[in-house]
Amino acid sequence: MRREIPLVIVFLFGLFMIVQFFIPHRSFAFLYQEFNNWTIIIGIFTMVIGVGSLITVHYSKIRFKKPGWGYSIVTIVSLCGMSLIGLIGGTENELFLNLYRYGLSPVTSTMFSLLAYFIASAAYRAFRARTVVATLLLISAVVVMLGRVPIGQIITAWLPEWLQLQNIADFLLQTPNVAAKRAIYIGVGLGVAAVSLKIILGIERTWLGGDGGK
Amino acid sequence: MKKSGFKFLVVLAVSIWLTPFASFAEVISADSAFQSFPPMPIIVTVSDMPNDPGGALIVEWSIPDADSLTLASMNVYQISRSSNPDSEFESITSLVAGSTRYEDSGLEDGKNYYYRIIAFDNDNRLAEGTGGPGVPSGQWFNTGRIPILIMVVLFATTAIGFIVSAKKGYKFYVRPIAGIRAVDDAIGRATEMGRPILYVPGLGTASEVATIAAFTILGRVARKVAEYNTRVIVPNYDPVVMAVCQEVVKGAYTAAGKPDMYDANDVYFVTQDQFPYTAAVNGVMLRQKPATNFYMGMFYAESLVLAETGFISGSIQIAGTDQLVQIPFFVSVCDFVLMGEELYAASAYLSQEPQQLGTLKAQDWGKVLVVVLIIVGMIFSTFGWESFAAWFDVG
Amino acid sequence: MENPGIGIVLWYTLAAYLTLSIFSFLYKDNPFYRLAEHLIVGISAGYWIAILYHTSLKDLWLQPLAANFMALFAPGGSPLLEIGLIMTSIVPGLLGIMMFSRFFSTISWLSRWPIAFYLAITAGVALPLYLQSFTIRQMQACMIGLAGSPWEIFGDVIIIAGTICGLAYFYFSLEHKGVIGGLAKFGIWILMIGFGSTFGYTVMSRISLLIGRFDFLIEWYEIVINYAKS
Amino acid sequence: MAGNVEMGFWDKLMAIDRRWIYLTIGIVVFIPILLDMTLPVYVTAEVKAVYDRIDALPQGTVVMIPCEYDPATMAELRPMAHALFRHCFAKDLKIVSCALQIEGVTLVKDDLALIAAEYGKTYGVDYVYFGYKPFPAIVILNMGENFRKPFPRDYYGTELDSLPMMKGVVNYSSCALLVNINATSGADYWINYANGRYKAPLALGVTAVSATDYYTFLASGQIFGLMGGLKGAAEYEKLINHNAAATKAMNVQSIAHSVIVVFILIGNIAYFASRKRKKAI
Repeated sequence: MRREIPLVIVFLFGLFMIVQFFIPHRSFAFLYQEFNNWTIIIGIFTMVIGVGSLITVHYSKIRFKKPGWGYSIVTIVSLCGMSLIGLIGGTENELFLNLYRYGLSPVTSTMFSLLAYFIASAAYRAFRARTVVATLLLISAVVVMLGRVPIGQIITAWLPEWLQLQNIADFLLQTPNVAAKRAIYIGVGLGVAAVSLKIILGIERTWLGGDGGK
Repeated sequence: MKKSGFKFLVVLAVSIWLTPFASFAEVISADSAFQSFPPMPIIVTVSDMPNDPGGALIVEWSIPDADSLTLASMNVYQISRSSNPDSEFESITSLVAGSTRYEDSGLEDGKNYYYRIIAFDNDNRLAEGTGGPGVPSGQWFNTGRIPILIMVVLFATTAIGFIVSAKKGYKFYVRPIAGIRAVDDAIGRATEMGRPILYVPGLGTASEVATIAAFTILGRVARKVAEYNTRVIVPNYDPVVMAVCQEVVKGAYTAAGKPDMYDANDVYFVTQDQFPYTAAVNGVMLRQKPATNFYMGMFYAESLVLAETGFISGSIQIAGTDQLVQIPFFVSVCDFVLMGEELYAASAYLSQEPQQLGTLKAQDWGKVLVVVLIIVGMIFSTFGWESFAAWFDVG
Repeated sequence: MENPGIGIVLWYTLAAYLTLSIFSFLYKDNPFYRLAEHLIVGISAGYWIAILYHTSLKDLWLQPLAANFMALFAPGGSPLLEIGLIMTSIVPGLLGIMMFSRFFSTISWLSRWPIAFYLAITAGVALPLYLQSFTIRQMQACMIGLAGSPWEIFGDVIIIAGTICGLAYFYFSLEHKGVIGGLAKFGIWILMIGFGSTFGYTVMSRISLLIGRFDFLIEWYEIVINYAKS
Repeated sequence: MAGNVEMGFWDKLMAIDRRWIYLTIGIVVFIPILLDMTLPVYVTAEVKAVYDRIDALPQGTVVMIPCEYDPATMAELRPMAHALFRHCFAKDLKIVSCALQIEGVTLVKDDLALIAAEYGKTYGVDYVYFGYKPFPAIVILNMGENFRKPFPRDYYGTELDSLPMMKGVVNYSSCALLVNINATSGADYWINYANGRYKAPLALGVTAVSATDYYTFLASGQIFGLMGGLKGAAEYEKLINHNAAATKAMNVQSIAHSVIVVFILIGNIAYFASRKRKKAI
């Protein structure tokens, strides 16, 4: 019972979702929409478990005075504070919006902007012409990097047009890049189909716990 | 012509004054009384929208008498609709020059609808026509998706065929993939160093197949971790993913006969927000110093932030994603990368169950079919038979 | 610039403080980064709780549930349809509540039902959809007729050959030797050129993000200076 | 002995502390922001197409510039929006705009008001801002019928019909062209619905990362112009002769990209030099 019912659910609903893909009729479209909403609703209920887990992790740090437990207080206080402000005051209240604008938003964009540094250090370390493959990676990255900014056009302006960096960069982006993308996408489509099929048929059951349901 | 222009302005001014909220289309129809010649006929055909849930019609029209110059001067098509050709038509929209088709939606299935099209130049009604009735209905099969149906059936039957023959004991050869073989070594290394393993299941929700693939790889990793008496830390972005990961890790420990080793606080939820989540995972890397970091599933811009931080903290890193834009960053920074399809193949590889390997065989046959079709399609297209390629243009 | 109020100055200063705290991580892990990290995890989780409650839970569940209940007790209408509609609100709620069984070890297996449902929807939707939009569509895009200038034909040939060789690289049932090995080798070359160009292309937008942050810090500096002056 | 010292140098260079790289990047991005300098910008055909099309419009024509960018993406797309607004206002065109991404609603409002003030333009007479409505696909479809369907009132709560500029402005067909500035994949909706279904002439301004995806639409004629990221914006600034944020940022980009390339070169020189040494030994 504990394993069979979930496997039956997976099979029946999985099959239904495949079938509905080929049936445009209103009734199927309605069920499709409903089932999608159900997954969202399940997700929201599960959010309670998620937040419970976050609080438990930090609470146990505080309780057992693990290193850095003081920071855990900050997390729990800011979590409770922010959610109460939002739940009681609504999402349009000024304090909630300001905490978003001046708290969450700058951290998000700053974390994002760290990429400018990381991309440089990763390029320095990884782009070494050790093998043919690494050299190709390196050369195409450098060409596109320079070809997309004015400096690339300036330093190759004396060359015939098709040899100018911006045109080589465009060629790389529109030809080998497209081929690479297509090869990966075609494979991904097949891979996703295989995993989905395994889930629906109950061959893949790691998610049931206990080492594949055995 | 100048006079009629003046008249038009007067009427325009009066009508604007009379109906302050008059729409553009109404202003023009007020003027249509001043045309000097009978409008040309418009042939209007109304048909049910194919392959739809219902409630939609396609209206198409042509003006056979108009020469290209007249056609070019028609800059507004006013479209109106009625359920009875003899009663009042209700104006629904106006379209720009060159339009020959309109898709009307939000209609009632099984009812009759008639459409009237009137073409204007700036101030004259040049052509008009009425067509119908059209009866909207929903279809029970989407004929446009026949190629996909064939593909799904072909794929499923091949896969099931291979699975069945695997059950009967047939052995498949699969070539080794570096990234997958590295998984076991990486876990061994963590044990030697006495440091934990970090497993990041990505930013996908459980409604992404890449995340499901991440679950199965986690199952394998957790099982090994339990055998080696190490620890696996799984910070989560999505609560449902967390619930499944807990189930997977708990199950793996139980299967290894060490259910007591499982600590629910090691598989936890952080927040459903890209960069705050990244900040927290960075914190784990810097402070817990995991020996090995796994990044499996969906990754976006945070891929490089995670991988660089992992590099700084000196971990071995194994990544797997089908996100094309992020693969280059993982390739540059991580020790091993499962690119695209390899992520999906990994679970089959790691389990080494013949049934699982059977689906890999089906994937390979799928690739052979695709390559054959590409070559055939290319040859046909080169010799002008484009309809073969067009047949696969499925919506 | 007009005179900013003290409120704005303080909010901006908080934002600037958090920005610098995150940047400090570049040097090494430190208490400033750690504080910002813990603060922001809490704020962000709290933010999403409120947003999810007000948008999704209310719109998708509470309001339809209430509306369907009202319809059931209102006169008229087909009771069968109304019961059906109310089930569409009750069933997902039940599935959601089943997730809570995880808190009790004896019935925690119940939580596998909603998980099974969730994965079924994912797998069922993805199977035909991915075959369509990833496999078939990309395959169809390769079925191009070779025409035009020699240069265009060259480009098309590279795309088609690159795609086929890329697929050879992902072929699992044969060792990379002989013909397939050669194809796979060319395939990995194409993949690497593609990855390199994506990498190079992405650099641009990452640098502009950093410019954005520096611009913000300059703006903050000006606001503070203006406030101090007034 | 000398050889040993040299080898040590190259090896050290290869394993240079990443923080020196961070510092360099920080400096080369920060300093040019403060300085005033100009590198030449080459204008591409796809950006010129947008400019030419707008430049040819007679005074008083209505154009629609819907904007979808948020605080995270504004660094890239805001300069583009500013350049377009400037061009339109300088040509005395009238602008209709909306924002279909919620985080960007106030941002776009402020940007529009800022540039309008520069040219002494009046709200309701020279430009109108609808604001935000959720579900972009549906909003775009409905605007094809009538702007009043999704937006009976503008951002400020005024009825559209009581704004003098909106007289006779019904839907896309009342606008000479549309330029959508979009940081999301929502640009697809504009292509499929505004252009596909309602035949509105459409150009796009997108982030540099997604620009490659939209070249196919340019080739197929679904869009008449395309501006990608800061580079597109810098080209537009050059066309309207008004160098602003994008031109400046492009200079920063040029320098930063060159520095990264120099890093890669140094890394490779060090790699080969140290390898040669090792072989010799």
